Amino acid sequence: MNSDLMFFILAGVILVFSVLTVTTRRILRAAVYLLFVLISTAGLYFMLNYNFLAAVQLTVYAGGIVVLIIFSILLTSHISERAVVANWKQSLLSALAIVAGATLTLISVFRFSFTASPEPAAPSGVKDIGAALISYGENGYALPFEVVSILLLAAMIGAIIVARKEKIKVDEKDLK
Amino acid sequence: MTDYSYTILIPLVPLAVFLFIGLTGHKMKPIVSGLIGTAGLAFGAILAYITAISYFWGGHEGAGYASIKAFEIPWLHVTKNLTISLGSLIDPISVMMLVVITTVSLMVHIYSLGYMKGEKGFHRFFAFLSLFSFSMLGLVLATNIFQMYIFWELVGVSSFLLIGFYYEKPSAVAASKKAFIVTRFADLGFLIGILMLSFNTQTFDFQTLVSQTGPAISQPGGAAFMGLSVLTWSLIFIFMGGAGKSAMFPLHIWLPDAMEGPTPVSALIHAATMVVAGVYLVARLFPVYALGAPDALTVVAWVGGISSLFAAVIACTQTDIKRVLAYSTMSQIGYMMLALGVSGYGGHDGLGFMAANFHLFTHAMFKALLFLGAGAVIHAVHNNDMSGMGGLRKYLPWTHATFLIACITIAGIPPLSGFFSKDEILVAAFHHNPVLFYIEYAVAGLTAFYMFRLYYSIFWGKETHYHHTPHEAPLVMIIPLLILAFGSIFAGFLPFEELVTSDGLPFELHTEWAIAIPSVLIALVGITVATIMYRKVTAIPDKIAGSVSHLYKWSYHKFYMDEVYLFVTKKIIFRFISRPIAWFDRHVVDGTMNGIAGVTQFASFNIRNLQSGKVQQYAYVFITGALVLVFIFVFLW
Amino acid sequence: MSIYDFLTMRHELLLTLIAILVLIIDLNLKPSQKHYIIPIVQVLFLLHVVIGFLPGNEGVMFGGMYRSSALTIIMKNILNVGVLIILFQSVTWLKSPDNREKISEYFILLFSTLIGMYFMISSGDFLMFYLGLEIATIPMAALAAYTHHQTRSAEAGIKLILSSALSSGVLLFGLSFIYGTTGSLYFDQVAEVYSNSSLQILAFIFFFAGMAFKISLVPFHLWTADVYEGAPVNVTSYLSVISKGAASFILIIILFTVFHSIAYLWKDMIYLIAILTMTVGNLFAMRQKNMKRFLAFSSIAQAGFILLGILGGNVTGMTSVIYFVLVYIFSNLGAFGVVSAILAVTGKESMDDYDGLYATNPKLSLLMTLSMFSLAGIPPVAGFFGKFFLFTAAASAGYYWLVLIAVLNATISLYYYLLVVKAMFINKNETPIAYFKSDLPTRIGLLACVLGIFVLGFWSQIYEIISSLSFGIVNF
Amino acid sequence: MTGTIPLQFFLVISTLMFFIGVFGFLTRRNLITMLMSIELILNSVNINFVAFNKYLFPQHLSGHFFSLIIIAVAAAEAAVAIAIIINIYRNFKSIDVDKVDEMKY
Amino acid sequence: MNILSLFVLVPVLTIVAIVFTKNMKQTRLVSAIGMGIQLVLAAVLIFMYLSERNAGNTATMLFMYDAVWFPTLNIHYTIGVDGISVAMIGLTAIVVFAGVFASWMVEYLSREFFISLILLSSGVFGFFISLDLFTMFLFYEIAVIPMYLLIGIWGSGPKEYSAMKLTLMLMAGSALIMVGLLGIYFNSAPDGGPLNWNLMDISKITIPIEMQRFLFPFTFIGFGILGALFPFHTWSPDGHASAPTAVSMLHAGVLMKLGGYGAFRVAIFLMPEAAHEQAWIFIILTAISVVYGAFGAIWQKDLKYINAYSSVSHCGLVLFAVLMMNETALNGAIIQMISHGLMTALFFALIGMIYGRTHTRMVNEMGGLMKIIPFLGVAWVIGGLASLGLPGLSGFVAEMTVFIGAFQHTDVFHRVVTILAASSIVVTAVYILRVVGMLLFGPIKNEHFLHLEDAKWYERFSTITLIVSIAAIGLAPLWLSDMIGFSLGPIVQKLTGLPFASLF
Repeated sequence: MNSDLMFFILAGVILVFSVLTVTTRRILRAAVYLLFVLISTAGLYFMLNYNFLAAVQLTVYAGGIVVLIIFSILLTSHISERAVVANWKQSLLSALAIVAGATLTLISVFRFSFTASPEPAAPSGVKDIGAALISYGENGYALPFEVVSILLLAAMIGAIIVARKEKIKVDEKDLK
Repeated sequence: MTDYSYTILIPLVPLAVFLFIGLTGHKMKPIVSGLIGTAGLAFGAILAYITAISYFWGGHEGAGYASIKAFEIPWLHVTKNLTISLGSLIDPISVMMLVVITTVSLMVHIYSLGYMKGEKGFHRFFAFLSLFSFSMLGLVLATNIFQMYIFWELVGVSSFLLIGFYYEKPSAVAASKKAFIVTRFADLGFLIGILMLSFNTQTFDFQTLVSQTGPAISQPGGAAFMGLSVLTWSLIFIFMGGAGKSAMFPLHIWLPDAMEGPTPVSALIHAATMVVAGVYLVARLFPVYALGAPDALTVVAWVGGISSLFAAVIACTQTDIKRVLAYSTMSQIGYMMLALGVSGYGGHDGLGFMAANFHLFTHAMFKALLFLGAGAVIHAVHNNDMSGMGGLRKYLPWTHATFLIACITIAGIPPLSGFFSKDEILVAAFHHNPVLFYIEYAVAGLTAFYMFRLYYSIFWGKETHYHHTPHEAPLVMIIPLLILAFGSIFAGFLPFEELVTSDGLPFELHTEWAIAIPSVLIALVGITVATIMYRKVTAIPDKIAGSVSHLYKWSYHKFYMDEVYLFVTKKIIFRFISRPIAWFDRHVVDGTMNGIAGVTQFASFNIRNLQSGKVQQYAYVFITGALVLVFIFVFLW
Repeated sequence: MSIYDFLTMRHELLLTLIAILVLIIDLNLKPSQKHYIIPIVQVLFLLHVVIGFLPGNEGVMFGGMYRSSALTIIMKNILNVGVLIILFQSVTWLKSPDNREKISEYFILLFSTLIGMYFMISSGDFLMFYLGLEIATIPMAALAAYTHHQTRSAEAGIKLILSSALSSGVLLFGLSFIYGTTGSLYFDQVAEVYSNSSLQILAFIFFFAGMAFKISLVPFHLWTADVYEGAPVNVTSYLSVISKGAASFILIIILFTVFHSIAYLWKDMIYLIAILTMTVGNLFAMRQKNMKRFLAFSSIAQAGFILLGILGGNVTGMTSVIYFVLVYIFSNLGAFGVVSAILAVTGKESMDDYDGLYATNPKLSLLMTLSMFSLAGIPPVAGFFGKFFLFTAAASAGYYWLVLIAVLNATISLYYYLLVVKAMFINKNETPIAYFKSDLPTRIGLLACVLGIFVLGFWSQIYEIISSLSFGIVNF
Repeated sequence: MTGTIPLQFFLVISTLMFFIGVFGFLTRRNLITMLMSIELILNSVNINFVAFNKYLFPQHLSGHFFSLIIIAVAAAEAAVAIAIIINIYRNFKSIDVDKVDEMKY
Repeated sequence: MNILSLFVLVPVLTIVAIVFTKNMKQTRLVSAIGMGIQLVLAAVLIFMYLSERNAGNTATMLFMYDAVWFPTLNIHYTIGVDGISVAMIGLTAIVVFAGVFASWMVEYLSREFFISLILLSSGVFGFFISLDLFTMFLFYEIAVIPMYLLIGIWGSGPKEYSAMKLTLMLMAGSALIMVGLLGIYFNSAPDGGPLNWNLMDISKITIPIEMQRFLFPFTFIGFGILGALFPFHTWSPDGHASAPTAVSMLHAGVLMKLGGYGAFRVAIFLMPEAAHEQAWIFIILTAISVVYGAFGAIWQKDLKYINAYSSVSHCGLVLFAVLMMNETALNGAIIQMISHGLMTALFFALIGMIYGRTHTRMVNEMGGLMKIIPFLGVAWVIGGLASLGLPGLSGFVAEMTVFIGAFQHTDVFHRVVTILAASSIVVTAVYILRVVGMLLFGPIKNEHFLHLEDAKWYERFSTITLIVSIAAIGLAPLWLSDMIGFSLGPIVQKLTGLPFASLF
């Protein structure tokens, strides 16, 4: 029952901070709330025994992305700055839409009778995961593992290209 | 059997002349083109006389005159059974018509050499005359009703071209247009008649149609509409075409206006030849009318009778000499129609038929003479209103003499030809329909009256001062007058009862004096009245006109027929049909099309806010779009 | 797995190699020599295109994650040809002072998106599909925001990245339910057990919405116009033909092979969306004055036509879609090529600037006209055949009314295509764009479009080849 | 292990999180907050995959690996997005999403 | 090489040659030569066709050639002609030839002008020789589209609006046609077997009646729009009014015939059962077209509008006749197409020539032109007479055949509409004579007109070509009607289901 309680705590944290993330008027706080959500999610993964995934979640998400976001917030706004709120009409319509969406989805979810596979669970230790990441047969993930590197490389180059300051233009102007 | 295939040359020569003059005329001297045209027609006339002589007097097999298909080529296959052919059909009436047409046409050609001298478009005039001669000859030679229709249209066009000869004169243009359109309207009836007739009988051919065992007569078709058979209806429709061309009431309105054309044209087309095409048409189909659809024939008779009276009344008050003649023509054609209408078929019953043709023949002579004479007068005084004339007998002796002969002839005084032919008509009418008979009596009197009114007004009456002293027409114009005068005098002695009869067989003709004498007397009364009133300038005409002012006014305004037509065309057709249609087309039909485009543009403009440039709105549409799809396909489908 | 197996992946591997090579060469070039990379890339890519056409292995690798068949190979080759033309057409723009510093990055980003598309097309499971999709999208955003000092470019970038992130989020949400309800991510295994329960339909629709975003189907299209307008013109042309083409390919493959058990449902859905897409695309396109934006909406309408082929649901449908995309690549690149050439030289991109173009630049105008006619589906140019076969496909499934609506929409589209023609030929202009001569690569790029537009229609061989290949994949 | 928590609980959480993320995306005016909303969305998807994998199909690690890849992609996406946001900030001097609507209609 | 393929090839080669010409003189010379060759080819084709028939060749289609194009869709390049197509090809060759001469003085972008013109003609030729529905449709659209440029660039008045309207309406028509054709294709093998685009092969089977009911209106209206079927005719007045001379000639003379030909060859021929069922609706529409167009023409003042409405009326008669579905009426329909093609081309050529001199097309601003420019005046009168159905000119033959054919139906409905349609001959006379009177006759209203020159040699050439053709058909219609009639045999047999007994 311990794990059940754990689950409800995590779930509560996730939901509450999710809502706070998207409603708070302070951007930096939003980032911190997001961090809580992500960490709690990692907790869920731990609970489900996917330790590696949880670790990745913590390092990449909490450690990487959120830090990135906080940096960019610091670059682009003042800490004390309060976010401009959307007008009530927009908020109301959006709220209606997502309530409708959540309802539809949940109805569908509860209508569906999930059947668990009877087969035994695959081991999910770090070693097994590592093996799967370099295996190229069925249920091997060598290909995506390699391919995602292309994405990361491209994203890196792209981010640099977009974000870097242009010097050339200034030079041109000076030349003229 | 004699081979008459050469008769096809009679129309073809004028055609060749037309093409030749039409294409090269403007390069040659005017007189040359005139001479070529005349020569062509002279050739045609000679051929026609040869034909007539060999047909009527060259001996024939069996009793009576057979109808001979001298020449025929297929022109168009329309259905399995129906073929339109072109050819020449030789029978008494067509031969007679050949003679009439070529003669009058030749006279008019010769006359025109003088009359049209110096006119601009001299060659054009002769080209058109040749075209007309071609069409008219083709019409009378038609072997089938469709050929007739073809040439029927062609004469209409030639008439149109000739009326509008002075195309710079708006009135001439209007008149030509009117003539064409009115006859065209009538032709629509003709066409419908042909369609009905040919569909029922599966033939166009005259010989088959008039054959007593042929499909037309033996199967008239049951009562189709208003108790009349299909055949009757088709014949009535066909007669509508004839009535249009022959200016029968109420389709006559174009004829007086047609006098805008050069006078020789009026003589040729609107007196002697084309306008009698309607008579010829009915005569051509006479057996079908008489045997298959007597009801249609009754219609013919009444239309003819009413027209003749109507025209005669109007003629009494007109002042334009050509218009008087035009109404007189209408009146005389009414006579012919009436004669056909009251005729029976075969033997003495066919008296009316014979009389109609006879009158056609004589009328061609004297009416052409009248017109040419009038032309000579107009040529002399450059005016065609009789109020500007008078006392011309001194200046124009030849014209005066021939005109007088023609007047006497048309008045029906024996022994001139008009008497004989008119008398036969009266006889025929008397035996058939007394009402019509008495109408015709009245018309005879009126005819004599208005002709002499015309005669006196021109040649006697007041002494008018002329700017230029009128001088007699040149010889080239006098000669045709003399020839026609000769014809008018003696044509009455031709034995028509032996030559041109309803069944091709000759019959005995008795002069019925009981009818003839009163008619002559009535004519004499008419002449006398005219003499009293118009020989010298008196106040009597005005007094009479004043005493019957309404009648006079109505008559003078031609019973307002033109106004009625104008109302129908200008007001109803133009204003209430054409204009609304034009409006409807531009605004409703086209407006709808433009409206579709407009709606599209409107929609295009109004949905632009969908693309507001705001990412969140895009996302909102995205999400709701997906959700709507979910809703539809998960929960509604 | 032997070395020969890698030949099966030659498109992906070779292009990766080229991308890395470009990076290495670029590092060794002095700033003033940076533009030397352009011909090198062109040659390398040309080589790549040629090798792509060589007969190659088919097969399934990585336990079914990667599938290569003659059909996927031809799809990739079609994309290759398009990219090659774009490479030629973008030379003038790349050489402009703004971009001198970052030429090779352009190529690398472009190639990485292309690699993503390759993987997407060849994917045998949803993981690879998703990965390919993202590789094809994320660098794209960087490309859209390529021109720094232009606010529009940045705006295009942010609109693209945010919208696509949302859409891939929705798509992933759908995928997660697909996984949850079937227990697998492999296409063939999913196909076996997929049925029509509510959750599965919901999952499918979410997945479809994500795909529809890529192909810009209404109502998932709203990013298109803004991004197309803001992005550099060559990126726009890439987005509008290559990106859209690849997405259409994979959509039709997935619909036909994975979701054929609910074909009745997606056909109805596509019916609806096709009408919406064509109509809305047309209505917006009618009013556009900016050429890029105009072509954006036109490409939305064109996407609606593609759906007709998908609706056919048979070999004809498959063939017609692939064939249409091929034709569309040439037609649209012809149009974009002209826009790009003019933009690069004069900086003008409004339709009003095109007034009287024929008097000064007849060749460009003629090419533009041809492209417009081809897009509108007017014979004898290839677009006619493309459209006709799409309609044939739809009619083969009995969708006559839809065909009617589509053809009427094609008529409306003709209206605005003719507006361009009208501007160039009929409208008078005091100050038309002066005569200029494009550089050689651009002209080669344009000429290739002319050839394609003319040859593709009459040369039935191409259609036949595609048709014979399509037999393999359509199995229901 | 997971004890007595049914799968549906996870799904409810993930669904709610997903739509909360969507709500944030639709209403936050700040571009960075919108990006954070995206992270929420991706995170919810991850929960789904992991839960399905664990509860229903534990014989393979498909869902698990999918989540892994999503995390990597999310990182790449965030990197590019933030680069562009910085670019936007330079160009517009603001990261308010409503300011970024130069192109419309 | 198949002689028919030359009809497409020669225009294409001409276009290629024009591309290499340097100036206007060369361009028009090349065009004239090219289209002259085309005219000769047409004459040769007619001759070859007749001699084949005389030699006893009774095949439905002659000079057939078949090449597979898209095997999987069974699309072929199939060509072949029967008497009807031969007649239409002859018409096209004449009108295009005359059109080239009528546009002798086009100076602005003359190369482009002639290229578009000839491209259009190649589409028309292709349409008439095609037996494969796909190629037929392809050529159909090729024929329609150059019209936009031709009107838009070289037109006058609200040319852009008119060009757009015309193009869009015609393309909407072709949208309907496309649906119809696709439907026909997918129902071309109701008993199984490969689907087929081939016109002749499809005619051998019966398309299921439910599909016919659905497809016939599409196909017929689609083609009908090009044939100016009421109420889809409004592109015609605007389009013709704005178009340059040669384009109006070609469009009214030839292109509108595509509508009639298609309605007949595709809609009615392939779907006779539905045609019989639905004919009454369209008969009413076409009868309205006939009368309505004629009345509409009366009120117009612009010469081109008058002629455009007249075309609506005349082309309405074509469709009217087609719907009568018996041999005579169909024969009349074809002759009417040819006749109208020639005379309307003549009219538009003359309007162009007159407009080029007077710079107005308003009849009320002109008058007495006969005196100043007699050649054009006479030509106009001849054209007018042909239009109002004067015997000896082509219009008469056509109209009479149509009316007789229509009268073969014995029921009241057909009788009434026939009489209604026939009444148009009076209305036609009214507007024709009205124009002739106002334009050519009467006093001269504008003294500037006194200095006008009569027709130049190329104008005479163009005019005379057309007049001679009109007269040739009018005077000796037999060969034409027999040529058409023979080929109508199999079609009528299909329409009526009766075995065909030759007329002759």
